[in-house]
Amino acid sequence: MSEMSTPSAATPPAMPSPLRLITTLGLIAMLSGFTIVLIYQVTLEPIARNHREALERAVFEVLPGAVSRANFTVIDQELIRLSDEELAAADLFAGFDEDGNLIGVALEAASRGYAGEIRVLFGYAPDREKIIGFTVLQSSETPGLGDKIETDPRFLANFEALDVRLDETGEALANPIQPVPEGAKTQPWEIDGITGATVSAVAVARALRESTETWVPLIFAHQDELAEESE
Amino acid sequence: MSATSSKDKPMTATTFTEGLWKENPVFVMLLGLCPALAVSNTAVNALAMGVASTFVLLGSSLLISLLRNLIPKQVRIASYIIIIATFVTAVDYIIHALSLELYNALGAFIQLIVVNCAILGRAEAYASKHKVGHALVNGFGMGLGFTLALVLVGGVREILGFGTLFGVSLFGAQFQPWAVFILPPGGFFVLSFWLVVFAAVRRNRERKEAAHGA
Amino acid sequence: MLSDLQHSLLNGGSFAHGIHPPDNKHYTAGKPITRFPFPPELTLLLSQHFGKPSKPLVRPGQEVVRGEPIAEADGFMSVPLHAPATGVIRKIDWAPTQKGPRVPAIYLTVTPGDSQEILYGAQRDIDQLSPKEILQAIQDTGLVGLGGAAFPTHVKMSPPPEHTVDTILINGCECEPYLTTDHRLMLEQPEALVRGTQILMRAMGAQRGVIGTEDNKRDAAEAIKRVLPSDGSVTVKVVPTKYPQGAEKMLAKALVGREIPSGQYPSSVGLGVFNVATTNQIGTLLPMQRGVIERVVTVTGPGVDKPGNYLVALGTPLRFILQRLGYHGSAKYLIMGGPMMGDTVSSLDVPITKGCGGILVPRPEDIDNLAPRRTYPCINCGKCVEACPMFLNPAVLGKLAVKRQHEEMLEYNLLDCFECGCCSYVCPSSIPLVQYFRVSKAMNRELKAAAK
Amino acid sequence: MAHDSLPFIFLDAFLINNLVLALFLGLCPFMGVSSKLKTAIPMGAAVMFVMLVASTCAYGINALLVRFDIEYLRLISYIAVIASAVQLVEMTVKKFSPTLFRMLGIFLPLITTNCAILGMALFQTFRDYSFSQSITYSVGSGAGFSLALILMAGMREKLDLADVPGISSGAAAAFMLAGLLSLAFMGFAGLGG
Amino acid sequence: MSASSDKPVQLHTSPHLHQPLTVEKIMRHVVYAMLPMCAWSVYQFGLSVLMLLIVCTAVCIGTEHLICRWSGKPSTVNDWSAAITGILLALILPPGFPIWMAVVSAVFGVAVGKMFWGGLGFNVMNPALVGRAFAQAAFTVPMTTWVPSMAPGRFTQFIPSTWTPPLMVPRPIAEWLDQIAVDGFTGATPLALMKYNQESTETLALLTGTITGSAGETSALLILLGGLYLIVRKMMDWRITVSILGSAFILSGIFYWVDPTIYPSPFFTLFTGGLMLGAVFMATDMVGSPETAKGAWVYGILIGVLTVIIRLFGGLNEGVMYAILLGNAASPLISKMTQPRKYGALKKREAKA
Repeated sequence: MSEMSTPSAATPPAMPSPLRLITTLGLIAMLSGFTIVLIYQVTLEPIARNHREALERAVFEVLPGAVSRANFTVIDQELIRLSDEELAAADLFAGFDEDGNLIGVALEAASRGYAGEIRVLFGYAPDREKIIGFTVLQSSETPGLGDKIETDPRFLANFEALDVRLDETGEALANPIQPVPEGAKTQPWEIDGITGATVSAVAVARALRESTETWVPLIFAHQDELAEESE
Repeated sequence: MSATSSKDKPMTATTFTEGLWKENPVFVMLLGLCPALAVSNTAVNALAMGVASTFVLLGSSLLISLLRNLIPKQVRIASYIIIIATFVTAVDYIIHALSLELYNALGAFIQLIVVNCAILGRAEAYASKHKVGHALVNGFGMGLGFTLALVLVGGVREILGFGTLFGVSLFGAQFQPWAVFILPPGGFFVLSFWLVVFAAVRRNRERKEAAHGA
Repeated sequence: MLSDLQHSLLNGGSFAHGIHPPDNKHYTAGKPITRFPFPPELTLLLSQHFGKPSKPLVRPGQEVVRGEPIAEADGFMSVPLHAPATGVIRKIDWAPTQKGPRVPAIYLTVTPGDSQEILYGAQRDIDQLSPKEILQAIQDTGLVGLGGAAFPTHVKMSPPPEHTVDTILINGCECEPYLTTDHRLMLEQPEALVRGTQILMRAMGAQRGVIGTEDNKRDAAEAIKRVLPSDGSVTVKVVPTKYPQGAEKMLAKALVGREIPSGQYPSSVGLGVFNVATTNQIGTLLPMQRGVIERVVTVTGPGVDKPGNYLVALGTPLRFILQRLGYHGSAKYLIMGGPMMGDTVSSLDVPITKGCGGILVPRPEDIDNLAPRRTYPCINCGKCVEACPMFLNPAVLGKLAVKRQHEEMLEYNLLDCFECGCCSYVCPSSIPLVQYFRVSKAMNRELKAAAK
Repeated sequence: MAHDSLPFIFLDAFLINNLVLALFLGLCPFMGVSSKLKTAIPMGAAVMFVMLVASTCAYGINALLVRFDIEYLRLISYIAVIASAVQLVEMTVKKFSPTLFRMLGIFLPLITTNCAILGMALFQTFRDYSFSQSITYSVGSGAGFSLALILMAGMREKLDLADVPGISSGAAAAFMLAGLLSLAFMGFAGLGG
Repeated sequence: MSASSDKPVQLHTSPHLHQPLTVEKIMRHVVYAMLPMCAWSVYQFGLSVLMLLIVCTAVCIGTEHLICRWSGKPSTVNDWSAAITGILLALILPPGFPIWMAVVSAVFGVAVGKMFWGGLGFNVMNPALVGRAFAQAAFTVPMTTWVPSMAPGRFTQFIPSTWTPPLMVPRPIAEWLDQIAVDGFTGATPLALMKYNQESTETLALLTGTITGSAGETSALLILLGGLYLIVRKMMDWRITVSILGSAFILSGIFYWVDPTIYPSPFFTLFTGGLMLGAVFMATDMVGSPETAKGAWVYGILIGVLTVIIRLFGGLNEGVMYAILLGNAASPLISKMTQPRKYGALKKREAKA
């Protein structure tokens, strides 16, 4: 390796003019720049489509029954609808069924797990005040153990109907989401843990709790606006 | 690298096969180790990385061999790196466009192909000194050898770590995965295991040859 | 003085590390020194000391009387040799030695029936001699370090001019297991010892003399104390028994708390160190102008019928001694010197030399315990590190030696090893560490020679 | 500890997701230089230093690329900038401290093609680290690389004196050792989380 | 005359004396020191642990023997070190650990942890711990599945997971737990209870070993006795044990003093998990520890501190194993840095004067 990176060592006696060196390098750099721009342009569309489709799949997964969606962002407690392409800037996604009825809202949540950040997407149904779907977007949890948060049916069953009712003021959750040891779930707002992967399960619960505490009051207040956007 | 000394020797089988076995970039020359371990937790990922690297290797070999008489010695390394980086960027975007899942699995390691010593090494040691045809064939052999090595490592890691090979379940649903092989230590262990196997095979062969000679 | 006090408070008056092998001195500790008969023929090695061999003064057929010089010193780094018995020179020829290689020797046939009186020498008043004259007188006696090193005593008494010696240490530790010659000498002839000490002090200009001994020889310490000079210039110090306390550097640490820097003489820290037997001989021979012709040898071990401390004429062959004492041990395994640093002899014809203080005869059944055992790989237990009195790391040195990285061993201070054997003794893996180090030292010497 | 706090970023790069032992970056120089402590220590120092330089450069370059919306040139510009930065460092060191150059000199070219440097720069970009976070990350990564390098060198020196069977010696032994070290480093998982 | 004589002389070089302690003897006595713990753990957990002990020991010895034979060297199993590895490994696995997994761990521990490097004396890390770390990373769930001690019927039946078919996931033990009707069993070790529920366990229970945990880590008292025996017989470096326990005690004591509501008491730290077993029987493995006395202190303190840090701030509730492995990894460096000052090398102050 060293002999490759020290070209001066192999310098022959006759030194080409610096102009030629610069021209060669410049030409190669231009060629390469051109190629890269070309590839970039060609792949731009498919890549965007891939991302859109992946997110769409996730949104539809956490909002069972949804077939279309709308992107929203929140600025100063106000919901603003974004165009279909502005995925990256979106904070939440409303999902609608075939008849255009609002099924729920998909939201991202994140927390630090055992071996890095866990990012999840969950579906919240304002009419039932429940979390109705859940999927892991990104995690680097231990395979065979921490990654049970993605695969363990018993764990995933937690999110089929997880209670996130608001209290009387409408500004906070009546019962914040609570993790409990595996098999100890007694309340609808508790998350049944995974033996041996406590840290990962607790991280998921923490992510959901923090996210719901921030977003659920807001979404609940604006559910009518969301429902109107179906067309 | 006996081939480098005889520039215009006609192409032989070894031009192609040396990269597979005798000068296998991973198992013999210990080059390109980072991707060989980092993305070899499943056979599919390993294969994808191998193919991507082979593509870059072929592309850069082609270009470098074509331009070998035009590039002055003083700037050759810089030129090679630019050429390789171009191909790598291209591969990065192409994979991104093809499959998001694969792109996420390989992560930053596609971009790190650019510093894969096996590729720069080939460019410097072979492509810059040989005709296009030779360079391509040799590059392809090396690429194949690299891919083979990756798949060997990835295969073992996938079989033990997931109980599957190329995603196909081998032992049924009740299989207890050996998670360690998907984790970083497992990568080292499996590579070391293959190195021991290769050493054993080589030793046996040498013994046999010695026995023949005697 | 303050540092001495500090030292004895902090270290309990001993050196650090070291080992406690079973001392087995009970065989001979209670046996008074007795004279051993003369053999029919003496083999007098011309090289019984460290340095150039002596030059013979006699020729075959010549008659000599007991005490007469038969070889002279060949330069400063050499000593003369005296006839241990009255008799006739038979020949000058090669002879086997304790260390192995053959060297030239004078063969002296002892005249049977002779009274064997010492006819040589004359009394003189030591107090009249100048230090320089004492030095010459000592060289004339043929004295060398009788503790085993056999380094010419007069050379040892001549430190580099920039060093000032303030204290003479007399080494009465006799830390080697089994050996009791120094013990008996201190016990039986304390006057000679003290006289020798005083001569040494005067010759080297030291104000103080310390006779050091270990606490398993308290009776000897008591005996010396009774004859100490009243001015308090010579003292006795008893230190805890430990091997290798008798090594010069350990003794300096144990008795006065001084560390002799690596590669330096004791005189660099103001010390002169002499062995009890040597000092005793100085005290005995110098006033009489005589030479060294005999020495006390401990013949011991379970393989000999009559163990004891014998005054043996130099040149007496081993075979003669053993046959006289009822030797039914194994000839396969005989040790000249102590068990820790002595050599197994290659031939029963090896004669007693000036440096030989003991003959250890094990029984055949003991040999299994003495012979090299099955070795295991080093398990890094660190027992050798804790035993090495020089604070080296024999574990690493040993591993380097196995890998033949002799030169790297120098970085680990191989040359400071004086082969006391502590590391080999404690090694549970039975790795022959000291043996390795000897080889490595030799290899390094060769490399160095080749480099030149 | 919040996972974007500076202490955590350092800890993460230093121990938990150690560049070499968990991410397999910089393996070529790691294997090449870790056989002796004498070379491992200066190499570790050189890598740490270059990482700091590279991280700073990469942060600046990325800001420019984002500003002009040409992120697709990131890889090519990073590699160019790192290579020239190393060259520059080499020249500067040579001029101002010949002693240091003698110590680090032979390692600097090795670093140019070290994927640990590029990897570190890319990761810091992907994670959207701020400047201070980038610097912390580079210092942590460099320290992690050095730690792994030095531990490995110590063990390999010990193994030099061992009776390693021919079949498992050399590269196989080095990788197995790295595997065991990586296994031991798993103990740091979740630290500070 | 030597060769032709009827009394041939055999030559050896000094020293001619050896102390009676040999490697084989040290290793044998380590095994003796562990026997009471073995007996107690069999009494505690019954047949399954007995089986684990037998299988691990047999597999370790067998692996070493086979590898020796395969590489054409004389077998080294009679130095007892493989037996130690086997017993230790069995003692640090969960009592109901499937036998097939124990076999895998034992083979890995001996093959990769020891024989790969040339056998006894050349290994870098403790083979038993390498085996366990492998198991921990490979079979995480079975490695953290605990069973109650003193279960009824433990001498007549195995824990169901013990005989899991090879390569398969262990059988669930829930049914068995219901059947033996152990009330209030949570399946959590005291350390896990502390970490996730901030629940402490009584020190007396920790001391005598009536708690959940792996077979060998549950009785601090017997471990200490075994250690004491070895220390008295000078077959173990007491410095390592003392410095590990001392540093762990002091560091956790400091945290406890700062905030006793979050951090466990230093006694809890001392008597839970594998700290005691690790400090007495694992970290003291001579091969993996520095040979210098000063080095032993540094090494011990490093392990003690790492253990407490991993336990209190790491993602795991137990850190002894990793701490010791890291200590093993650092030990060549430590011994390099703590080489003894050779006799006669001048101290700076003296050199000036």
